[in-house]
Amino acid sequence: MTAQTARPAPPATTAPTSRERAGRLFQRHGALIVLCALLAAGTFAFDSFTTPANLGNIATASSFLAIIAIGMTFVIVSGGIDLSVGSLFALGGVLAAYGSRHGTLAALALPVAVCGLFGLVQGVIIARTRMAPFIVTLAGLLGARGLMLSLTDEGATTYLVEDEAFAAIGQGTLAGVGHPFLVMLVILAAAAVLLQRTGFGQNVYAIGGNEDAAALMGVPVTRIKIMVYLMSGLLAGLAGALNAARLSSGVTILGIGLELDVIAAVVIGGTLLTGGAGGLGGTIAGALLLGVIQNLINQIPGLSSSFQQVVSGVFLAAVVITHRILSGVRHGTT
Amino acid sequence: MPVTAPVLETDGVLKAFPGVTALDRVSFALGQGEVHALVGENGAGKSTLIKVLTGVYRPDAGQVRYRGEPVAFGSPLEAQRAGITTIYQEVNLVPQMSVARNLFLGREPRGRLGLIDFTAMRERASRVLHGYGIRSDVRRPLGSLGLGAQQMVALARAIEADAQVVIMDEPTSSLQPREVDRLFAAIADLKAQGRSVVYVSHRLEELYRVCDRVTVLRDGRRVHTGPLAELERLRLVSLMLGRDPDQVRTEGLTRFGGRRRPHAAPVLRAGGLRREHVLDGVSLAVRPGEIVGLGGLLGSGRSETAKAIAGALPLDSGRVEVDGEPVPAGSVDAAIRAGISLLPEDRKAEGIVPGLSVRENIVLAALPRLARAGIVSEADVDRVVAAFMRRLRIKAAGPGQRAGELSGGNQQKVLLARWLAMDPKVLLLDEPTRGIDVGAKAEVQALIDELAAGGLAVLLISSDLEELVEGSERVVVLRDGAVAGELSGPDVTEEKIMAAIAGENDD
Amino acid sequence: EPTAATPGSSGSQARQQVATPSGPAGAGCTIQRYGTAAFDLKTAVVGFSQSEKEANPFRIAETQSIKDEAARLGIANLKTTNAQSQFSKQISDVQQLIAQGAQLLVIAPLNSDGWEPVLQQAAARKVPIITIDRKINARHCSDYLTFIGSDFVEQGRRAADQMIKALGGRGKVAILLGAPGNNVTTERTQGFKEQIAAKAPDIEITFEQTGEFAREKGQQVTEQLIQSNPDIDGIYAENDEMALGAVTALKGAGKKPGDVKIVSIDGTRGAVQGIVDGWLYAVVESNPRFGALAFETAQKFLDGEAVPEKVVIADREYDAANAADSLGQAY
Amino acid sequence: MTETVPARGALDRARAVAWLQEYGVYAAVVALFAFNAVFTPHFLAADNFRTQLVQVAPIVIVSLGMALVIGTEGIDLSVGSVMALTASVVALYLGYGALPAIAMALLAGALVGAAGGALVAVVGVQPIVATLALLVGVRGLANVFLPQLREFTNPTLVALGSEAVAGVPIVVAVAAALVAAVAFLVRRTTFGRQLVAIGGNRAASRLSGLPVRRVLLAVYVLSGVLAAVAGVLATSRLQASDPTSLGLFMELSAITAVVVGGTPLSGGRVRVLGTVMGALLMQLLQATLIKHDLPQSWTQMAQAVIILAAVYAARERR
Ligand SMILES: Nc1ncnc2c1ncn2[C@@H]1O[C@H](COP(=O)(O)OP(=O)(O)OP(=O)(O)O)[C@@H](O)[C@H]1O
Ligand SMILES: Nc1ncnc2c1ncn2[C@@H]1O[C@H](COP(=O)(O)OP(=O)(O)OP(=O)(O)O)[C@@H](O)[C@H]1O
Ligand SMILES: [Mg+2]
Ligand SMILES: [Mg+2]
Repeated sequence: MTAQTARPAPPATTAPTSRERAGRLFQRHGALIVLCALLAAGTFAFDSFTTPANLGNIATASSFLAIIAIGMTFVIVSGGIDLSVGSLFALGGVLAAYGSRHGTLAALALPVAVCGLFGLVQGVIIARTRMAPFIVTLAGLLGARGLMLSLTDEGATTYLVEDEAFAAIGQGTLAGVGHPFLVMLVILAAAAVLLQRTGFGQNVYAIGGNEDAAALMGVPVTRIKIMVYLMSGLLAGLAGALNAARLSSGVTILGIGLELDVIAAVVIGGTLLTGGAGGLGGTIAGALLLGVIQNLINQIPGLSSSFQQVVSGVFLAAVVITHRILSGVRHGTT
Repeated sequence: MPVTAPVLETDGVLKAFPGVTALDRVSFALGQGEVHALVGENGAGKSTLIKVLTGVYRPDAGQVRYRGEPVAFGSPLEAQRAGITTIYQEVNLVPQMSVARNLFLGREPRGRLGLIDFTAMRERASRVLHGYGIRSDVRRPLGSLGLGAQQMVALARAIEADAQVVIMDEPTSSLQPREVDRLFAAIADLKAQGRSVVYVSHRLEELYRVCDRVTVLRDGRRVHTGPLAELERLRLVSLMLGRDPDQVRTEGLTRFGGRRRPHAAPVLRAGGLRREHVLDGVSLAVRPGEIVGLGGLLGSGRSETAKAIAGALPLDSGRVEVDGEPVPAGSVDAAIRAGISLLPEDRKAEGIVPGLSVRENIVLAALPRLARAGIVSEADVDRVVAAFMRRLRIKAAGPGQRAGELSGGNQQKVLLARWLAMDPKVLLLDEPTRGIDVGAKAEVQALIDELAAGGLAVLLISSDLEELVEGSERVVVLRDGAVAGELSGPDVTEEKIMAAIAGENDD
Repeated sequence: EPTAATPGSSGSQARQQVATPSGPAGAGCTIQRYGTAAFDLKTAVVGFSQSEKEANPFRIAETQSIKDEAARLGIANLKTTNAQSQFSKQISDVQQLIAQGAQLLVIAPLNSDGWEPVLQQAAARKVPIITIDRKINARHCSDYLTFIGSDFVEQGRRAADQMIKALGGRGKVAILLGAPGNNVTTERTQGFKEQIAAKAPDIEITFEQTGEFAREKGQQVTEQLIQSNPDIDGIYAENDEMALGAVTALKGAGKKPGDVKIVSIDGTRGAVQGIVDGWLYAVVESNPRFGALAFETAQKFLDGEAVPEKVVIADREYDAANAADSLGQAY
Repeated sequence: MTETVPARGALDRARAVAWLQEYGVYAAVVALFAFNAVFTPHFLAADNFRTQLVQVAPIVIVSLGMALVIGTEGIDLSVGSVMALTASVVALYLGYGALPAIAMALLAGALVGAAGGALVAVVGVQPIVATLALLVGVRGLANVFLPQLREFTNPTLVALGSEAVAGVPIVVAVAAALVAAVAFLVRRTTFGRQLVAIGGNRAASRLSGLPVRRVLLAVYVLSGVLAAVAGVLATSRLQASDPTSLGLFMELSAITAVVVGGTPLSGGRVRVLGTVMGALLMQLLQATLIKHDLPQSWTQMAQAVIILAAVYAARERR
């Protein structure tokens, strides 16, 4: 009998083909690869592209999207989705500016608390009632924006950041790198550990992979889900606050449609909307990628505003198609 | 054997679902250190009882007691914390996650700063799994393992979490004989350590091998509890079926009729089926009216072979012919039109459409035939559905019940109906009786026999050697995706098949 | 400055306490005070940041006039960007223009607040900023050079005057608001209400709903309006598109021209035509042709002349009297 | 199966739940209607009903397509942009007369649908991403074709948007006809049944020989065409082609209507009438808040609440 007991697992799965390896590679680092390619292309095509100033701008500007995308990655890996982040981003900004009258702490605490609470409530509804995240957070999108408008009498009032220290968080730079980007890196580091090296992270993957199985395996599904949406709301609020600090005012017209950009970033980053797979590295690359694309499109002279949209649309399609074709082997088309 | 104070017991537990009372005031007691068999036909309520015991469902009435204390587990998690682990009927792990992560989910080994120590996790995982005969790389996604391998992982997971009570709902339904032996060894250990096991299975001989006592459920009611040894096999069956023993005796256990040796030209010819790493030039032929068995180990590629023939698995090379006509490769539709039907192995993922009614599930494939100009004729549908629900004795609240709510066995029957409605020339059955009770099993086997007698060519994949032997005129044995031998007539015996699988007869 | 009183800058007054310690608001700004090194417009890199897609008459005319004027003056190196109505993008756009070495920035801001990052970078390089059609709440002559545009509050007042005239000082009026959270909306509303309250207390504003500056929304809201308030006498639309939407709605409800008096702001050709046809009572112009004035001002500045904090452009008014013959000038 | 007495309680609860799942939306519509009848002046008037129906018609039509897509466990974010595209296409081809223009518009819708369908069915891109790309790109395209709003006076087109036959506005009539058609498609045709099965279990449908790709492709094309129809009607009502703002955020309204109407996003089920009711509910809500002159912020928060309530009532129990 030992003859078969010792039988190694069929090669199919142990020795991946070169195509599979390419797929796996692209799945993990596709966004990064494209990003590098574009940076190279940009450097080659436009001399005003790879200047420290320009790259610095891109980095700082992308940080906010990236921070939100980190939260979104947790949500999507858990098999959900969060459409409310755009509105929470705006709400967070307004609250931060408002709070800044009462000092730095208030400026940070208020938005994080309120948006966190918002995420929490959404999480509770999703986890307890098993309603579709898409629809719950769609309601959240409307609700949060409504709340933001009513706080600013229909968007007419723009609170300004009164607190220098707080403004500095958003505006200062360290070794030429904007604070927001640094904050983003810190959050990224923490989030990466949380997702990859803790039981919480494992549970998030498990739920996204097969919720019922996870439940039967003893994963505290409800609690994990709630926490995931809590995080997402919290980070969206924080990003809003940072942005308010940067703009030193609580602009009310921000974040419309932002959720779609964030989702795009996560997906370009190689995280599957079906849940259970993906990671943060790709997400960040995806966020930066969007920033770079926008910047490159601007570099192209005489491109009409409408055409710019067409180009970004085509580009998004191109990325996901390449993605799909290269990594298709892994989550079989058959 | 004397039963010590019950570890886990239910008292008059009642659980109703829309249209059916799954558990009707069932009282059940599991003794300390005993292996307790839970048997019954499909839909008898076994899985439901288990789900009540482990906090998946709350009973509508009645009480669950653990170590004498009334308990109401809110979730499997609570049950596990209390020391009750479960292997559910369908493999319930996370396919995308690695084998190791699945094995340790919830109790990952920690390293510095309480962070997960993956190296340690991998080592322990491969060590543990070796014990269960899984040699494959533990970093691979679980989903890339065959069903059987996955089931072994689930077993390992449940047993390793040193629990007081281990509940197994049809653990062997996708296991190979060798793996079954390992499982029983593990159960013996548990028992030796004074832990208790609830064991659900439709394979009677297994029950007699490991179980001390048995509880029989029928239509949600408890009809018998007692020591198993004293209960003769036919009596047990008659209890499950609610028929009297003599009737059962006359009818026998497996329902395969005598051997036929049809000589007509093969209706199905598959030649040189090849797919990198999975199939390595499998060839076989089936004559009309012939049942050809397909034997082999887990991952030997039997399902792959079947899928390839049915056009559901793209091939690197190879051809399939029906009545001498080549079937365009890689197209399920073409295969079906050529008269090939495949009853897939994984009922849950590839068979049933849980949200749709039994009715819709049965006619799913046949819809185009039941429609004129793309418009479905409800009358015809009703006719077909009624006919098959009667013929296969499908137990459901009605044609309108959601297929997802049916018990495993009845779901299998629904799928069989779906394919018979296509009146195919070639029927590929991948584990058709997996997870089906004796009654239904006999029915299904009889049905297969009848179909073959009716001139249908049948390819039968089964891990149940008894079934293979009794059912098939010829058996083709696969090893590592290639034909390792073919047995026919008198050579079709369990021993010879095992030998072929083991590769002891090739030099 | 009048706009300082807007709700929009309830904060910005507070801001002036912290931000602008001294310096008379209206005082002109010279290149010396601004600290910019003189350069030649023709050879300079000039950046223009448009806020919305060039997909409505106003934006099209605005961008066009900038481009035309630049071409006329032989400014070779004009870089233009479009923020597609996303404020964050506009910030990035302008920062990118600065990074590309823009020496003069002409900005059509999407929003008046939140320009800090741009202002800092521009100030660091002493790049003069001219904002057109909407102002930036910031320090004159250190943050930005000047604001060229209309006074939206004033536009609101003038619309109110027209409405008062149209209704003879009494009646029920509905407001079709612009997009929420937009300074233009805020200020045009405020001016209108102030004026009505002051001049014609008998005019009652019974209804205000947003039409988001879009024709379809204007139509839909008006359809609801004339259902629930059949007795409405006048409609004040905060831009022409909504007004024309309202007209379609009124037509659909079988009203005759003039049954409901409509006053709107912008002065697009369609609206002026509406006056000619008798559907609109009057239109207050908001002139998008900033090109000439913008570069003229820039040149003055480079020539060392003092440039005022704001150059309010004279907006005309169209009504039954002049509509027909001024149809040509409308954009 | 045995049905013993103690089971009754459970069963009754189950029935109540089932009823709520089935008719919750209808109840909500009735309730809101009643509220308005009492508290909203001039509500019970033929003109008012006409207004509401005319305004809801395009949303209903788009939602029909959305419902089909969602039935296959997909989603179509491109519908709003498709409406914009049709607006500009109509304007471009109006020179050849109304009918050719409309034909071209529908064709354009079909093409965008086909693009989305191909991405999803053939390439295997996830629906939300595939159609997201279209959402961005197609609106841009619409503006490239027609940079700015253009008015038209073509009598046929204007009539389409403003005339009525036998007191029923053409727009509403068209919507009603399409509802009937789609309902029939889902209930009675092979296509409809297969669509739902694919949404319910893709793998099983494949192994049962269903033409998965073809069905998916067809569904997205249908969604595109329906969006195009809505675009044409909205345009004809506006008497102007406005590619910039026509159909903005329509995808969200449509999805809301579908889901509020009781169609689960998880696919495997399509509720046509429910979808209509969902659209009607959101329309009535909007109207109520506008008629009572409540600010935008209220509207949005109220919508949020209604959506949650409706979906909660209709959610799948387990
Ligand atoms: N979630 C559910 N909803 C409705 N009915 C259900 C549900 N689960 C089980 N049932 C019904 O309850 C009865 C008992 O089902 P159960 O799965 O316990 O049977 P079983 O003994 O495990 O059958 P098998 O041997 O096939 O697994 C069956 O009639 C089944 O249709
Ligand atoms: N023990 C295992 N270790 C690793 N991979 C396995 C194992 N079992 C199955 N597989 C994977 O599954 C594929 C075929 O398994 P499959 O289940 O089809 O074989 P089978 O002969 O049908 O066995 P069964 O039907 O009893 O599961 C193999 O190619 C391999 O990729
Ligand atoms: Mg069971
Ligand atoms: Mg198999």
